[in-house]
Amino acid sequence: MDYKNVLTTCVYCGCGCGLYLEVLDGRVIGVWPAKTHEITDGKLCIKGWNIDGFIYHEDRLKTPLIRKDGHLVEASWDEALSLVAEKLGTIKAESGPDSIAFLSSAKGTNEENYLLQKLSRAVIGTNNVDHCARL
Amino acid sequence: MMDAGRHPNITLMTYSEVEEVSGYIGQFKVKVRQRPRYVDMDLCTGCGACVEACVFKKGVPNEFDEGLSRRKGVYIPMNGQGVPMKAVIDEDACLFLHRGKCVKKCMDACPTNAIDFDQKERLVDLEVGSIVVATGFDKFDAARLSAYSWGKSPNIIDGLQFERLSSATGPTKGEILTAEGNKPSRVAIIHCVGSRDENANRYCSRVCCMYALKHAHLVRDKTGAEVFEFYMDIRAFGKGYEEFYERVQEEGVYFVRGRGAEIVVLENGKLQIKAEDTTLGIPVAIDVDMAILATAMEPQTDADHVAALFGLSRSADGFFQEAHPKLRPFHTNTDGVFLAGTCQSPKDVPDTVAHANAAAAEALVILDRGEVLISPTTAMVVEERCVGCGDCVLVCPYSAISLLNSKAHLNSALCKGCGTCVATCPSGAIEALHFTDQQIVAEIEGVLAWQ
Amino acid sequence: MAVEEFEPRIVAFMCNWCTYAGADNAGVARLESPANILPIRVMCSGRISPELVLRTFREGADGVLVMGCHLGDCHYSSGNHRTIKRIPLLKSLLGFAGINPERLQLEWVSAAEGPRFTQVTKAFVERVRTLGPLSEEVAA
Amino acid sequence: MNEQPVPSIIEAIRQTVAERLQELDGVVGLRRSSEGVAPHVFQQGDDLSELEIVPRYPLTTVVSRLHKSFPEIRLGIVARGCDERAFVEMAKRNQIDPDRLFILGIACTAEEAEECHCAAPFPKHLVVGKPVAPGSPNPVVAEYDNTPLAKRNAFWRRQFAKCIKCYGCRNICPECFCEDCAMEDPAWVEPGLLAPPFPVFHLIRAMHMASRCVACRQCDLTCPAHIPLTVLYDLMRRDMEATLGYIPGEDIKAPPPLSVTLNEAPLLVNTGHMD
Repeated sequence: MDYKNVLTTCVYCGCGCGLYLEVLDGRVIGVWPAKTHEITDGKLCIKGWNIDGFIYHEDRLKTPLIRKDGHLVEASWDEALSLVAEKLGTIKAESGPDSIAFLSSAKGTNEENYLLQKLSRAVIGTNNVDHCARL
Repeated sequence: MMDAGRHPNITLMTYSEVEEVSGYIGQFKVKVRQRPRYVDMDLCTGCGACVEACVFKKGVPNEFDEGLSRRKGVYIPMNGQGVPMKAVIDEDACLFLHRGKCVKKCMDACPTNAIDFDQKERLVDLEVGSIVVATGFDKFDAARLSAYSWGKSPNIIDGLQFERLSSATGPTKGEILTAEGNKPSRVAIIHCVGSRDENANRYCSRVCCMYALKHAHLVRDKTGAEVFEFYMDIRAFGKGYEEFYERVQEEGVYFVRGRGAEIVVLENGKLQIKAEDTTLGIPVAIDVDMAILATAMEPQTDADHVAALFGLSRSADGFFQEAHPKLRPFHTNTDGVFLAGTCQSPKDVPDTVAHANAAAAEALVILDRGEVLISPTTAMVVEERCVGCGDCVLVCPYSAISLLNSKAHLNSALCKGCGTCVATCPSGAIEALHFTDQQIVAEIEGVLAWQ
Repeated sequence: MAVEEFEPRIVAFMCNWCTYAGADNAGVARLESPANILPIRVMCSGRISPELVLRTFREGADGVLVMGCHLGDCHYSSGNHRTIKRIPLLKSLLGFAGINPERLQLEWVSAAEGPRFTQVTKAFVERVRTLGPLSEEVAA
Repeated sequence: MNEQPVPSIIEAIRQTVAERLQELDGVVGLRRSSEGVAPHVFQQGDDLSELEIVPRYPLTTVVSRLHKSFPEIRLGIVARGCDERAFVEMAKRNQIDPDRLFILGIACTAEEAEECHCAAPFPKHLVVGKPVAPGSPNPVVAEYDNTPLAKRNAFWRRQFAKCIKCYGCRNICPECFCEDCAMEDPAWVEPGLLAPPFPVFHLIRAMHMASRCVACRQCDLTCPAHIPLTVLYDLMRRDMEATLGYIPGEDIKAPPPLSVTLNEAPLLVNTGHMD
């Protein structure tokens, strides 16, 4: 019996509520609001309360999918990233950097979001970058 | 009764009480507590030698003679006419069992060595397919109505006592005598004692009118005494009953239409019956030597216990509730359990026989058919939604739900579809088939569409 | 436009064995019951969950009658024992939320009580009529 | 803010837990880490100086999950009065096996009792601390009977208009353990409405809580909209006691009164329906 509560941050929106994932023998079994969290004070909205819902969801993607002959086919990360890089490179070359936009997600961390805008601005060269929490 | 006792497929369990009933139609499990009779039923021939030999001469009041005679510690029930016709030893009366001291002459007298003081109480488990409840009635205790001076004179008796007096096997060998041993010259019969009375039972006990008329006839026939019947109405409802009423009228019985209001025990020992004769519109007072009270039939005092045991309901009068007053008069709301006779309502002999035959037939039909039809309006557990809280188990009036591996499990053979569990389940895990929430909500929407 | 008299809409849940038969009895005896009563038959008054009552109010009923067998007469022996306990608590709750608890009423009507059926339904309709529409009360 | 517990009480409960861990498979309590305080199952060898008693979490829910996952496990629980009451009601409904749970009771402070308006701020199996007097009744509840219906209606309308339908009140409740919740059933609560329909949404829950609410106040504490839910539940508890004499969490042998017959749990008020 290995029971623990792991403090984490809700990934559903930019508020970033603190919550505990309740873990029993390596499997997430529930959510507790973090009562000692300075900001969220033991409160959550419906999304935070159900944050564990997607973890083991049968519809969750575990590998990238690439559409081949009209069907989505499981692919490796290398294959997928190479394809994305190649296509982005082609589009940028044909239509210019502002023909590309980047949409970031609250499910990424601050650092990941920073890196995404860096990719957008420094690598591709566009300011077309936005975030789901602003939509 | 004799036939039942002799039938190879019928096991009579005397001196026995049902302790526990579980299961359901087709497979009831019944636990029976069998009290020791202290007589080996296989050996006893019912010769009565032990009764003769019993040294307890004083004896105890004989219940079969309604206390008008006494019996010994060992006896053959019903003054030697019981079924099965075998001796029994009354623990509370037997000098050996009760006081621990007796010469046990009964043992010496018994030609088959049937007496066995080592018999112990035992529990018997039975598996049966159907059950007929025929627990009968209780006699109304006339002491509850003080106006009738019950217990103040030995010549105030009730109908059953009179039956014993006029019986050839009774305490007077069938002679109708007062307590003083004389033939009465005037006898009063009072109807509706404890029946049709707001102070006792509101219902009509149905049988009293006719037995009271029979008693009048017997008194006239055997003693020639003057007989006064105090009655409100004569309910001669059965085949040949009205004709019998007319015959008794012709025999010279006086009919006084008015409830017997009071019995006064006079100083000379005679009884004065006071009443209002409503046909003449005057109060009357008639002195008699003997008063016979036509007492009501009442539910057995332990009817609530029996009802709980077999899952029966009781109607407002306390008798067991039939499933439908007209169409299912001997069925109960527990499938496979039937009612026979006066445990359901007061009945006379032909009605009881008809009721009991019907119940027996229906009980057999189930066994013969081997399968039962149940109503489709039962509840249904949706297991994935059940959290196993067990509220439904508590709520079910039929014990149709049990917890199995922390999930509600419903036996649809037991379920009657009341839906109380559906309303109780917090999880919405039980549906009432044909009365689902969705169906009722659709009805609510439908009826409220009216503006 | 003339002001029409308020006609309350009342949903009456009736148990199959007593009250529904009692309503039939009233009909057979040619006794008039108010048309405001909108009957819904269930097997036992014990079937009526708080959720059904609340949903009925939500659907716009001005009053709800829950009707079953007298105590001791329940076809299911003790289904109505649960009803008799549930209803007062539900009435309390309605009162807490500021809805007049009198809009919910429990009545026992046996299969033989046709006259009683018309009497209690008439009385309830008149009572709810004086309370006015539920929509006005909860919108206040 | 919660008062810091008196050091001697926390020391004493740590000591007790250490002793009971000799024979138990674990003790459910609160543990402080660098991340904050959260429910935890202390096992032999754990650092008991990390055991805390504030803030309050519904620890019986943790027990229930563990009892269901491990059918043999024997646990202890550091329990306040409300935790013990929650345990009693959960045990009645087969969510906790009473033979496999040992109450290590601690008393609340007078300040805590007052903050919760708690009528019984200590468990029956009290191990550490001294019982303090009950907190004063909630003034809103005390005044409620004198509040006209229209005012009550307006009050709750205003309160429930704030509801963001997070279901936090239900999720945190130790007595809400259904697989499927009536408040999510489209037959009772039409989906897609925010705020949820008044009063159906809230009254369904209140009715379900009638014989269960142990006044732990977790729902109040976790509501992001600050809806004073315990006012509703306190009123419900009051009327439950008056109508059926039932105080949730008081007696493990008393059956849930709405689920049994009148013979087993009689009605104490005359509603005119007893004939």
